[in-house]
Amino acid sequence: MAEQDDWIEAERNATAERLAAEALIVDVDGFEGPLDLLLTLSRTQKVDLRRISVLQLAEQYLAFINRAASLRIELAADYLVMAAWLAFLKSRLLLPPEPGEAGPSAEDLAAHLAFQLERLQAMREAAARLMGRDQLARDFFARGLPEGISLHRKVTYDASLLDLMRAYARLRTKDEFRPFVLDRKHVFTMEQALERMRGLIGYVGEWADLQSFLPDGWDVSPMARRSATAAHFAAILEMAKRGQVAIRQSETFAPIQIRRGPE
Amino acid sequence: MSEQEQSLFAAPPMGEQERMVEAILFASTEPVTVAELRSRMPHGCDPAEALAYLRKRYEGRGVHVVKVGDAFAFRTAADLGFLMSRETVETRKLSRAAIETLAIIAYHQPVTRTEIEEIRGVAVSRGTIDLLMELEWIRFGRRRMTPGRPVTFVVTDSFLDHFGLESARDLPGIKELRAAGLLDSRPSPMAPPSEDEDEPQPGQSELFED
Amino acid sequence: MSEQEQSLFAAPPMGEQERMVEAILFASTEPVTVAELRSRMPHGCDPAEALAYLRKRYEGRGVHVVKVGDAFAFRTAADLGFLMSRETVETRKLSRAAIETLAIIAYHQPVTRTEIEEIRGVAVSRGTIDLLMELEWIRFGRRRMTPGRPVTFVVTDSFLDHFGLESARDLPGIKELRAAGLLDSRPSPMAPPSEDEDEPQPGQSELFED
Repeated sequence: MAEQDDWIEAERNATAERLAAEALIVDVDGFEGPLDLLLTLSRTQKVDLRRISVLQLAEQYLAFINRAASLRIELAADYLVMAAWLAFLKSRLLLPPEPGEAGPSAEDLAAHLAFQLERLQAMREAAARLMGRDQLARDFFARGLPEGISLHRKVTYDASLLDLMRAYARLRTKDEFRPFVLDRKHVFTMEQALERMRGLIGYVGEWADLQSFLPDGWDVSPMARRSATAAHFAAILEMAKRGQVAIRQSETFAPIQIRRGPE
Repeated sequence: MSEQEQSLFAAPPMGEQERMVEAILFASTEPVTVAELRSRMPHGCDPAEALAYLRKRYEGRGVHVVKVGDAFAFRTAADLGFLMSRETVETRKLSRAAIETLAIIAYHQPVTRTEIEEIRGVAVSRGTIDLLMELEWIRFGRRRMTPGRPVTFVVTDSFLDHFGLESARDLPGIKELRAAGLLDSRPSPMAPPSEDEDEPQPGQSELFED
Repeated sequence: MSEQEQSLFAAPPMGEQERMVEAILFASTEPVTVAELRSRMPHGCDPAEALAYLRKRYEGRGVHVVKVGDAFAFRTAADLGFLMSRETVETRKLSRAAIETLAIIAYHQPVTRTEIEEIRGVAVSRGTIDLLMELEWIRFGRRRMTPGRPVTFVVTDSFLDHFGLESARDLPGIKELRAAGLLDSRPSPMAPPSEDEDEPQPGQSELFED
């Protein structure tokens, strides 16, 4: 009978632990980064942070990450980086150091992690104490009716450092926010192309690629090349209509070729 | 009724009531009536009596409790009015043109007027430079050793003082501004670009050269 | 020299000087520095001494003279805050990240962004610094003299005023934290998972040098 009670008790404990772990997992968005998560996990050890077992903490953290993975919860990259580092630290803590190994000892690394946790905890408490202080305009108050009546009126100008920096930032990034205007620098018009091709076509006795007729400097940027190509294509269509050129293309997307027209 | 219970309901001692009236009058943005004092103080208080004590206490001091209509307020003693003259400085925000010009001088000093205009893309008005000079935030620097020997502008120590900087080098750079969230990647809707976009006038710069 | 002529040039009696300081501080919502008091009072006055008398006079009253950095102001006694519900300004609730960042800047100042991130173990979001700047609780400090010359953050006098602190040295528990080594910037024995480019500085131990 007693055995059965024990069994029920054990079952109950296991369930409670599992629920606690799942509650933690569900709350993963509530953690402010891996260090915060480690600090929360460290509380389960119920010891002073100075005597925390970093090895045990590393195992708790890795178990947490595994559990999150099995529940298909996406964790931010820094949680995984920390997991990799803790796995490394764990192996260093468990294995005897290699003779002649350079760099910090596993104990140093563990001590530093413990220090980071203690410092974060201390800052949390300091923040809470700070916010718990009496605050201006909440617990104590400034003069509600400042006096400023006088015959001497002098105008002065003021600006804050923030204004200054924002102004500079605005200036320095002005170019990034240029209002949209048509970029005429990179547009080759059909009229220009027609003009050009009329001058050139007299010299084209044999089939030649349209590409080779594009003006110099218009193949450097894709935008300029597209514009020039389109303009020249439109121009030769116009000229073909008038019988000034003949156009051929062996298959779709093959180069377009032209030569002087039959007229 | 036990003594303790009684004290729970008794009004605070008069000295305490006087402190309360003192604090309320001080912090209030408007004169306060006796009725209002009563409604804000614990039950059973006598604000009229507390006020009388308070007025007595401030007699001859640098501030007085004065009656304004039905209400009461602290006022500085009339004979000390001459001390208050500096209180009335009217502060205005610098115009956008001025703050931008100042920012350019701070970040690029020593800088010539032409350079400022190149960065801002608009002419710098004479008034802007004059104003910044008058505020003693900028001064003339050494002349640039280039043709025309243009004057340069630099920021002053009172500029550093006003903006709480140790030196102009402590101004954060663009990267740091971005990191601090001071630089949105979108144009601020509060700062329409058209506000003072006077026409770019490259030729105008020599107007102010001396 | 006649008696009257002498009195024209002598400083006013201390009682009178105390009244003047009282009036000036009362009239202003912002803390006033001793230097400003001196510049506004008649020649030969000793505002520091007058202030000492004034502070004593207001001990235990409903309003106090408080020290904020180098300046002084009248503030209502904190124990009377319950009377002031009408005056309370509803302030924006700060996020946990903002509160922690503020505390880290206050206790570790001057501190770089990288150091804040190392302590919290997460990146400082852009809005956080921006918000604290807007509240005028933090400002840029001197650049750190290390590679990259990163900017530092320090708390302002408005921060001290808001939390009723005379100086950053009076932050609650700061002595204990320093004694426990928790304000040291302890170099990590190896670049830990958080990427910090600038090496922790030995020079940072001169916290709160004034």
